[in-house]
Amino acid sequence: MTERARNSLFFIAGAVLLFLYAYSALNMPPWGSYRGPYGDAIARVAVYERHATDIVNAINYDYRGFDTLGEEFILFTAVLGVSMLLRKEEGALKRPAGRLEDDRGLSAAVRAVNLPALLVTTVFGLYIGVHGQLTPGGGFQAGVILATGAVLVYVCENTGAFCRITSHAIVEVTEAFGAGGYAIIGIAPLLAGLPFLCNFIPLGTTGDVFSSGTIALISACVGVEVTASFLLVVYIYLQEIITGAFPEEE
Amino acid sequence: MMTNPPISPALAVAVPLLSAAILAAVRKWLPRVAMDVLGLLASLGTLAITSILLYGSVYHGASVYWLGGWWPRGSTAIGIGMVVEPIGAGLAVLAALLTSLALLFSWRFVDSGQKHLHPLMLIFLAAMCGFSLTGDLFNLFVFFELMSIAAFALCGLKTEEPAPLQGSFNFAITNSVAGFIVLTGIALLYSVTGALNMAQIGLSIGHRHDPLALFACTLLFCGFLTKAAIAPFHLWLPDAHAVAPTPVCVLFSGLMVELGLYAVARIYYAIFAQSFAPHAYALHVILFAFAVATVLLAGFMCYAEHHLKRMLAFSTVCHSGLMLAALAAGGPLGLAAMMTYLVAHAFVKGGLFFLSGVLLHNQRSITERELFATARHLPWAAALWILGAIGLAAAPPLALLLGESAAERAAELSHLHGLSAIFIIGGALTSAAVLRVGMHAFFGWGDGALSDRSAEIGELPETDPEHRRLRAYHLIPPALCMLLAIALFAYPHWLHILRDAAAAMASQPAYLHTSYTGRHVALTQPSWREAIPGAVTRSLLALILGLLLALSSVFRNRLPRHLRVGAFVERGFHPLREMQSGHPGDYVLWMTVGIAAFGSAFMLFLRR
Amino acid sequence: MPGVLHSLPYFVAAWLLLCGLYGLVTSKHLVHAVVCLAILQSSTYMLLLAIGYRVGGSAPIFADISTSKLVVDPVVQALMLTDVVVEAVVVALLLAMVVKAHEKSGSVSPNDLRTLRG
Amino acid sequence: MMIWFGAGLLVLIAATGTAVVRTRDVTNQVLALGFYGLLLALMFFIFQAPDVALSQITVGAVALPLMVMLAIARMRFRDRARSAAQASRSTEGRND
Repeated sequence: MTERARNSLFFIAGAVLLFLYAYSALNMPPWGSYRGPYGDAIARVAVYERHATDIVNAINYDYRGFDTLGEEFILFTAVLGVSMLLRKEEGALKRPAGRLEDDRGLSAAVRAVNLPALLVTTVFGLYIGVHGQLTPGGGFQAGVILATGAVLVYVCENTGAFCRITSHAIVEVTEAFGAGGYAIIGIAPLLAGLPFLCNFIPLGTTGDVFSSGTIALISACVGVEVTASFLLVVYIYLQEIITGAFPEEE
Repeated sequence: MMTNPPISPALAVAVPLLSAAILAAVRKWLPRVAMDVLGLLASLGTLAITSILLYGSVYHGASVYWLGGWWPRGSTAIGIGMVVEPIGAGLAVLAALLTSLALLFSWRFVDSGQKHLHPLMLIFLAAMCGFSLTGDLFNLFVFFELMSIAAFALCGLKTEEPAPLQGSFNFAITNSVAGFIVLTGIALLYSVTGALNMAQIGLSIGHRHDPLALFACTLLFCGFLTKAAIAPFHLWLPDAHAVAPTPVCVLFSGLMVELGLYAVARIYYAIFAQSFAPHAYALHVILFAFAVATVLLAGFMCYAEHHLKRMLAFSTVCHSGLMLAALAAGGPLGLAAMMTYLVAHAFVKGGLFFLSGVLLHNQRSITERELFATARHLPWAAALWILGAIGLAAAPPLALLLGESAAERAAELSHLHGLSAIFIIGGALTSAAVLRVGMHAFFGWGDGALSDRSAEIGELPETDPEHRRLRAYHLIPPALCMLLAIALFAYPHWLHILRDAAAAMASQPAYLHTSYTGRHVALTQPSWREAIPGAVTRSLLALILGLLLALSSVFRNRLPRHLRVGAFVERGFHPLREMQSGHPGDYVLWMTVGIAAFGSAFMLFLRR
Repeated sequence: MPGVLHSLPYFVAAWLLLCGLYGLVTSKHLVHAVVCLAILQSSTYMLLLAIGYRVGGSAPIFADISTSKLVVDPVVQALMLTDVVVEAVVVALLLAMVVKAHEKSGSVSPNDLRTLRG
Repeated sequence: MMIWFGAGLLVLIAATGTAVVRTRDVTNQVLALGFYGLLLALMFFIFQAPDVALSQITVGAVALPLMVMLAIARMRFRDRARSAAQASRSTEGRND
């Protein structure tokens, strides 16, 4: 198909699609007038039933926890896929004969900022994670923040330290542990005759760090998994650049 | 009587997922054999779980399972419900069975990345189980995405060649777009109903029939029809199949594609049945038009392909079109026809893909030209291959015939003309292509095979070059598939279960009742036994036409010029080939055109 | 809510959807195509957020407000969280494919993805 | 007042989204994408979705652009390594 034909066909089809979308949007309830009932039904009762004040996390990790189980495994699968696609192929790895410039000469000032920044990131990440059931945040957000801290190590410090943090095998096992842990928390209540993913531990006092039963537990599992996944993805991408080696080609 | 599922249906998802996580964690330290054994065990365990669910739903009636124990409050579902009824549970059993066979086939030799194959296959299985059992629209989307992501990764398993990456990239782009289209549709429905449970959405929509409902339906249908590879959303499928390893192709063609149709049927009957009731005939005609386009386009492309997997892939597209035609024939009988055809087709197509894997393993090639006369020493494979060709024409003794006869009966009842012709054309073209390859590869008849550009990409064998010998685990999966397809025809007792389950699935009130109360609704519909003789005649006609076409292609040089029909069709039609351009932009463009066409047809013909 | 704004976010969502599709159709660089997919995805955020919004509603977090207060819909926000993860994940996987395709064929143009033609 | 600010933000997002799609140079596009992610996060925050805003900041404005950058960096590394290898091979050829 020529570029011209492609563009003109797209403009016709796109205009029709845009018209249909806009036309149907006119039949939607006006913006700002959400009518329920789903969200209101949960918002009314979640605090009493689940001792969690962040309703979004109560939905994510309990009322609709099965979605999140699927979502965590979407993440898990994608990391598995990335590691499969970018796996080192068999055959000797070879450093290129020509010299590759290393553009990582960093000033002392950057390094001076680095340690406090790392500390702040880690503490912030942990805080966000631990208070997921109370205030905005939770395992997922905490995981990304914690992993970003490790990337900071790479950016500002040396690659050796980054590789030590992200020792491949351990991170992979940790990731599987986080994802599998979620599935186990789902299966565990079945042994007690309760439904899948039902809360089976004491709910605690609303507002406490250790409240809300399985929500906090699942949030922790998700946090572990997300941290490990993100680290793995970054590590896999950087692998070749860090080692400066790549397989010989014909 | 209210029933509970015998075991938690969530286990059908959680067990393979947990096994996948464990296998992924330990894969570095386990030898390949241990991975094979554990993967197979996990898959068989899932087969056991889903079989128990199916048994329960058949003998104790359909039931509902609220995850986390969140029962609906009044009419508002606050959690996610899984509806265990024979059709969904049966699809889950089928998924577990095909996955077990695929894992058996990949035993030890099929390249598995760094043992990535097993966890990915198990996740794929879990997603298919969740997809067929869930009763929640957003949960359906989540499993749709999980299935897609696992499929993208599986598709790119053979990273040594550039072609797999292109195939899986096109697959990933188009199916991700489809996922977001589906999500948009879900959001539009949520805006007016405030619900995510399918039964509740259906209840809330009721007779509502405005542009919003039509457009949301368009988006949901188009998204799932992309998975189901209905033209013009089908372009990704041949690329993905051409590059995926054989055991993965079996799952793609055998079930993943058809699950798209299942989702369309589920959404239509659970959500929009009442809303579309006054326009049902127009809707069926629109679906039928897309089905006809798919069958013709894919049928001719199928005959014009010379790369075995691409040929079988186009045959899947063609048969997916036939299944949509069966659904479009309407009513509970049309649905029963589609499901019968689906089950039988899964075994036949699975068997054919396994056989192409056998050829690739034994002959180190998958193009018709190179395979010419090389497989003479494999009589059992030849027999199974020919059986597959007979099956694709829906001729006896394979169970596709049962589906075809039901579809024709349903079309007769709903006054939809032309359905038999479509089944004859689709069956003749796809079986002719398979027969042609069989005559060339297994018998070495005729004047050598033609070829085409895409067949010459070449495919590296997916197994260790040291082992060309065929072993029992290569033979068992295809033989078992064909045997099951025959057994389903020989012992048609399962049909009355499927018939009644289809009647319940096609009835919105029944689904609503089961979803909310967990109580079984006993519905039944008449048998279509009297339609079978007519279908036998038509399918034999299709088979003979296919045979003639294949022969005229194989012996083209001994025929007078004007009788070389086969060779003419085999060369393919230029515009059709050009459509399959391999350019992701083109594929997305055709999807846009498809959505626009579907949406305009809905707005124009379903509004009066 | 002023009348002109009744459907504004829905129109913006429709526009973003079309933008994403346009980018995918006309893309000449695979990484560019992947980024366009992310834009297409963001159309669903916009739509979901607009659907669950309620004028005068507060965030559905009862840490320091009374449970009787009017809040916006928490369910769409839970759906959006899933959506965000799905987006990141799809992008990561697609980028890995692009990187690998570049390693194998040395090209990042979709026009060179043509070995599967016909 | 707030609602007009929100509406303005929506229009800005539509424009930025268009700009991201129209930017054909991938390095510039990554920057635009990061900015776009930040705008989305701001919108989530204004429309009472702090949970999503937080994930959007971490994912949309940091992780996503970072991944794209890493992919580009890795491809550039390959290109450089490949041309370096070619250069060395051609000099070796000359010496023979």
